[in-house]
Amino acid sequence: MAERVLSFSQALNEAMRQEMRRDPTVILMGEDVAGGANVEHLHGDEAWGGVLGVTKGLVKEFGRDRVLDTPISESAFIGAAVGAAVTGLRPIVEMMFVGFLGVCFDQILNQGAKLRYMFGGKAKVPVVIRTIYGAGFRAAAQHSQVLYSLFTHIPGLKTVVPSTPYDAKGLLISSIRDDDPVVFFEDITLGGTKGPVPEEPYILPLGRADVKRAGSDVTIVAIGKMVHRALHAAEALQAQGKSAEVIDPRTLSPFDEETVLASVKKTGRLVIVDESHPRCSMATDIAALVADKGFDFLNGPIKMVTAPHTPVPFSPTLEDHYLPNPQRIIDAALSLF
Amino acid sequence: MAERVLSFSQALNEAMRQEMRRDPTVILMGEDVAGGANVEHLHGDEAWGGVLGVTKGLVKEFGRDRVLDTPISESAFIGAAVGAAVTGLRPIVEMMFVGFLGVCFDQILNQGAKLRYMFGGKAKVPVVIRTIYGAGFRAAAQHSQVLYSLFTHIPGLKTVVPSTPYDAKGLLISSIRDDDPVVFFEDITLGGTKGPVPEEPYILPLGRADVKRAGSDVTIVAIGKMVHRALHAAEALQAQGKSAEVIDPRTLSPFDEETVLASVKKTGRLVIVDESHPRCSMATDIAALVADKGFDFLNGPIKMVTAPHTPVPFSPTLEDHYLPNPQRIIDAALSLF
Amino acid sequence: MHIPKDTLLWMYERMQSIRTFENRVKVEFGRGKIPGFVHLYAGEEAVAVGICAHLSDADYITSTHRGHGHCIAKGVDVRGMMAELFGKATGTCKGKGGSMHIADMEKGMLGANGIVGGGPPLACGAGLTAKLKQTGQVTVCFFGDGAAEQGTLHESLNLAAIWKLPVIFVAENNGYAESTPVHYHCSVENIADRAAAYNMPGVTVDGNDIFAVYEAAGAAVARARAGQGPTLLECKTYRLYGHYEGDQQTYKVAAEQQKFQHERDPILLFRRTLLAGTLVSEAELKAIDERVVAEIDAAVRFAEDSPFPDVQETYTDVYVNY
Amino acid sequence: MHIPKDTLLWMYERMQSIRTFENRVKVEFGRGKIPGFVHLYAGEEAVAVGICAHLSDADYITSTHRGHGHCIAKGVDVRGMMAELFGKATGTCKGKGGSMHIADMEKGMLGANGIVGGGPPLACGAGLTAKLKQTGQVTVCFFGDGAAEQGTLHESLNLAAIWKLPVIFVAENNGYAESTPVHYHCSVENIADRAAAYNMPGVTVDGNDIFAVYEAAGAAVARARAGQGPTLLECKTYRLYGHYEGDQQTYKVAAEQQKFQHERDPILLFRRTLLAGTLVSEAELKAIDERVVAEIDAAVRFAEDSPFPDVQETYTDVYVNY
Ligand SMILES: Cc1ncc(C[n+]2csc(CCOP(=O)(O)OP(=O)(O)O)c2C)c(N)n1
Ligand SMILES: Cc1ncc(C[n+]2csc(CCOP(=O)(O)OP(=O)(O)O)c2C)c(N)n1
Ligand SMILES: [Mg+2]
Ligand SMILES: [Mg+2]
Repeated sequence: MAERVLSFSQALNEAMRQEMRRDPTVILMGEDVAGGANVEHLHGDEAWGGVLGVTKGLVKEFGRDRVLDTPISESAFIGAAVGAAVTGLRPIVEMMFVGFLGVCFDQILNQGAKLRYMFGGKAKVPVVIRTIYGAGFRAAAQHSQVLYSLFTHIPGLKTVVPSTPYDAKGLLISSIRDDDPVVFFEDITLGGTKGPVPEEPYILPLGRADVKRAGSDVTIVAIGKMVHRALHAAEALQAQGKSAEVIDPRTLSPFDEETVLASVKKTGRLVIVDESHPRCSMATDIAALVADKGFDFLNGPIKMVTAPHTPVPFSPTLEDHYLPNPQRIIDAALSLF
Repeated sequence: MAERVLSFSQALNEAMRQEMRRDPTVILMGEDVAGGANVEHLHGDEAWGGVLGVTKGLVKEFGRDRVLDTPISESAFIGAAVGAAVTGLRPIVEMMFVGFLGVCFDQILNQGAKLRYMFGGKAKVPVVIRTIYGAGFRAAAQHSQVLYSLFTHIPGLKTVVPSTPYDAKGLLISSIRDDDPVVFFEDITLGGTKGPVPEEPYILPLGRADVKRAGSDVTIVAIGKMVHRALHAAEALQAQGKSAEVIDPRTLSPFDEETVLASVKKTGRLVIVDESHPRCSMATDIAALVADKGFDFLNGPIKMVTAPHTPVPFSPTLEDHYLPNPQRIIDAALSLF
Repeated sequence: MHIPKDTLLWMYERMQSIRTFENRVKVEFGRGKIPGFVHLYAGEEAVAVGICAHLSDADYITSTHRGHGHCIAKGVDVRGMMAELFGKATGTCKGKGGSMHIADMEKGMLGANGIVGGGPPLACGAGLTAKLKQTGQVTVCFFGDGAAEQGTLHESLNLAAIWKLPVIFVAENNGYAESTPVHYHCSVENIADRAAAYNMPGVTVDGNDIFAVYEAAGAAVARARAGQGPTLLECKTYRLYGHYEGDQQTYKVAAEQQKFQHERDPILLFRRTLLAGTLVSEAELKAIDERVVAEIDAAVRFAEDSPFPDVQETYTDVYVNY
Repeated sequence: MHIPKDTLLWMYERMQSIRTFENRVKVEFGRGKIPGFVHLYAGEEAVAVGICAHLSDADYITSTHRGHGHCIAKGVDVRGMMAELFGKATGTCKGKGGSMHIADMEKGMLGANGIVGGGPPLACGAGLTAKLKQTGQVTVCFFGDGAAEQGTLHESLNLAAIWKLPVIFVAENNGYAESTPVHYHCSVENIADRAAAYNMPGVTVDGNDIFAVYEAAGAAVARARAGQGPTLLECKTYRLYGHYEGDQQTYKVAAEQQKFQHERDPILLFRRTLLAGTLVSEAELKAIDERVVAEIDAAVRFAEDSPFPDVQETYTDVYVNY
């Protein structure tokens, strides 16, 4: 039988649907996650199903008590999700674009992330914050940010960045079942990407990287849509006789140190591909890990391929230049031989 | 003649006072920066002069038009500082504790930091955000954060972390004269530290590290109050026959790569001491820099001494354990020999 | 209320300019010439124009994601704007900002803003500069009904009130925040009813009636210039098209949309009123219409013919050495 | 208004418990036994107690940096609280939270909060849980006058209003935010006047009069339990001591402070009223006073005698493997 194929967005949708069926305390909130609240002729049905359509159909099945449209009050509703989590619900809440985190950051940084610790373990905070990230959509500086490095810096949060529909579903289910706050990053350009996704619910543990391509000469660690660019680069490198291993960490916090270190031990070479700005980023995080715990495995410097230290420019020519591309990955890898 | 000695707080106060005298467009805003606004019996004089007294006396000299107490509306007044900067003032604005950044982050992340770029260079944003950071005051998880790594991640911002009164004055004057937004970090425990400070105004360029102690066997890069702990550790290492060079970057963005690389070239060993949480931090940033551009200089792994990946605990025993201490620095350095 | 003829014609021209610009953006977006998100201002022209009629270049405005209308009303050159939307080097922001970040300091336009509620604090800052420098400049802060629920607005209203800043807060209540109707997301009937919570005047007007907008704005601007502090002015209006290009608008009732187009369209209403009097002739208006079309045509040609920015522009206008 | 005797005595005891606790914290802080910042609730007892008198353990409260009074009124054990302030392992939060983060889920106390305006969104969340699970629980959100200018409050009021959440927002207007008087930082006379901006009842009462607080709170709680949505209740009160321990209070007038202590102290007033009637005897109150002192003494001994947490506790109660 042929494998069932879903898009990235559909996989996310299915994960939410199945979890909401399984557990009545799972709810969904956010701006226009259904859309058209109180519009009579919609009879409670959705208008949008999310700005990119990821939550389509959920209000029809679960009703407006469990699929809540919100005002544009991110502090209030993300904080409300935290408060609801502490008192017995398991909210999934949309921040829409990660660039909006600035208007509600306190509720994540100082409330969601810290309550359990500050309260001496007396509270659990099972909330998932879903958010769109990344450049490539010509959405300009405020709507194209990556920013998972900021959340990964913060203790108490877990951060997840899937790169395939299969991973997206399994990781989202794990995130919903996790008792800690999880920030879940969905690349804006990957929504339509298709791939095999099993129908039944399944989980992928947080903190387990995936080797997306095995290789022996150079390790390429890549995140989110950069995984696909790294795989392209790996093909090209193969043609030049260099065998690249591509590792997708899938979750940034917790981070699967072992898989990365084991790979570098094998290859002796490391390239990190991260769409972040370069400073205090996941790229530097992984580089520092290996420069400490994997130093003896290294044959040469650690190379980082990142976006520049600039906001995301709007113009297509500039944005295309801004984003790390396969050629830069290839060049970085070849510089190590 | 004996050198004049000021405390860290007095040095900051003098920097602001001298700049406000020099340039009438420099203003100061924040909660209780004067204090007692509209209280009759104070006759316009201050009640507090800032929560830690750093702005004492400024309202007396410059009046309440230029020293503005604000409501507890950080988004509004930090955004107002940005708006004022764009239209012709040079505001210094207090965020009080850096942990409050969450309630006003958008105005920094998406407005202050990005306007110049998004507007194609048509705006300049000469605003300084002063903020208290760091653990050691028994102020618990929300009031003891470091977080300069978050700001350093963001293009468009400059970040400054002085460790001595001398540096504090020169760097604050530079920050006020800079046309980009600067986030200026003041360690909560250093306010009373004394040191020589020249009376006349002077500037220390942003992006120039300072070698706080010369040495030849191991490079220790340390930030803020960690500089002092690194200097302690360096003394102890000297007693064991190891000569440590202690570098204080002073500004994190821009970052003086040359000074750090030149030192590691000389010593072959690197320890980074950073009060941040370990992930996506300044520690990893500096480690990654050297693992890339200074790899060939290194004799062994890069060691990072940081706070753990936990919120700051309240109890003194826990907080003392939480903070990196000289012994951990010594151990890290010795592990490299 | 007496409005001089040249002001009337200026207003008419600006409204047509906005409408024509937006209709053309719709077409060019459909043709794939304009990348990213575009939020069209068509239908709301009377608000931006009726208010900016009281402002000079020295005055400031802050804007929103739906900012083209504000730009044009404030005098930003449509060629630079169109080039900006096309992502060209000749754009208002060199192609680096796009639709959501058009700004023009020389015209006092402090930027469209992709963050809902991003503008009000900035407006307070511009107001503070004017107040401390005693320049007499005013600042207008445009925001949508959806932005009325953002905390920054509340903080800014209070700050402007206690500091008596020369800022006019203009709620452009077009009935929807994306697909969410205002009567769901907002707990009160009129956004301007919230003015009382900040001890400032609150006024709600028909935002499709440029005379009503013009009059209310005149009072608010005069108050601000006189140092009497801020006003909250709500203009009830409607957006002709979707939230952004691509929106199916299933949340709108066809009748509502049609009623607007046939009875409440601000340009239609204004034109009708103008022609009902004797001051302005149909020929005059027609001449304006034609001029506007020619201008927008030229703007599109300019945008098409302009080069994309050089990739090195990625690294300019920001501190970067990494 | 009839209040049963046991409720009256319960309220008196809680108020004394708070006052005695805070006075003792002042002493222990002065002795260097309590590290960090402490913000004392003394003077405001009638607010927390008059409101929590209507709540059960199942109901929720969110609190502020000035949270000791809320905790005690909600039934949190004073021994654990004192040990928490001392940073001991036996503290309510194992010594990891301190004064600004005391929480007790079993008592429905969702945490003191070091962030001004941090609580209102959390309160909406607790209210949402109760609403969706139809439990009949209510949530009380305490906040200061200074917090009235924080955007989160505005957003939360609107959200609670449109969702009809069972939340009571209680403004504890003690006249100052740190050293800044409310008549400077707040653009309106009464914070509760802002309720109209959210289409909810707004009530301002004398927060030093426990009867007034009790009555107003009763109505608000009944409304919330009946599913009729939120209320904004403002209690005008005063803090007996500085903003935090160490504050010189130069912004206060001596006469104001003295008037409060001699004429408006809520415990004084309550005691006077109780004794003016026949229901309660002086001996009964004295017995309570003595019991409370003994309890607080015991709490301090407990705190002193308790061990500091083991350093390994640094790494618990959070995901960490780095
Ligand atoms: C902080 C923030 N939250 C959400 C969004 C996404 N968003 C963009 S426009 C919009 C609706 C705005 O509604 P309104 O203020 O009424 O303006 P209108 O679009 O009707 O002109 C939303 C939710 C955003 N850009 N910023
Ligand atoms: C977001 C934020 N801004 C500023 C502070 C510093 N701060 C702590 S308490 C306080 C004053 C609070 O005043 P109010 O709300 O009236 O409460 P009160 O202290 O009078 O009880 C301030 C400014 C903070 N903790 N959080
Ligand atoms: Mg709208
Ligand atoms: Mg107060």
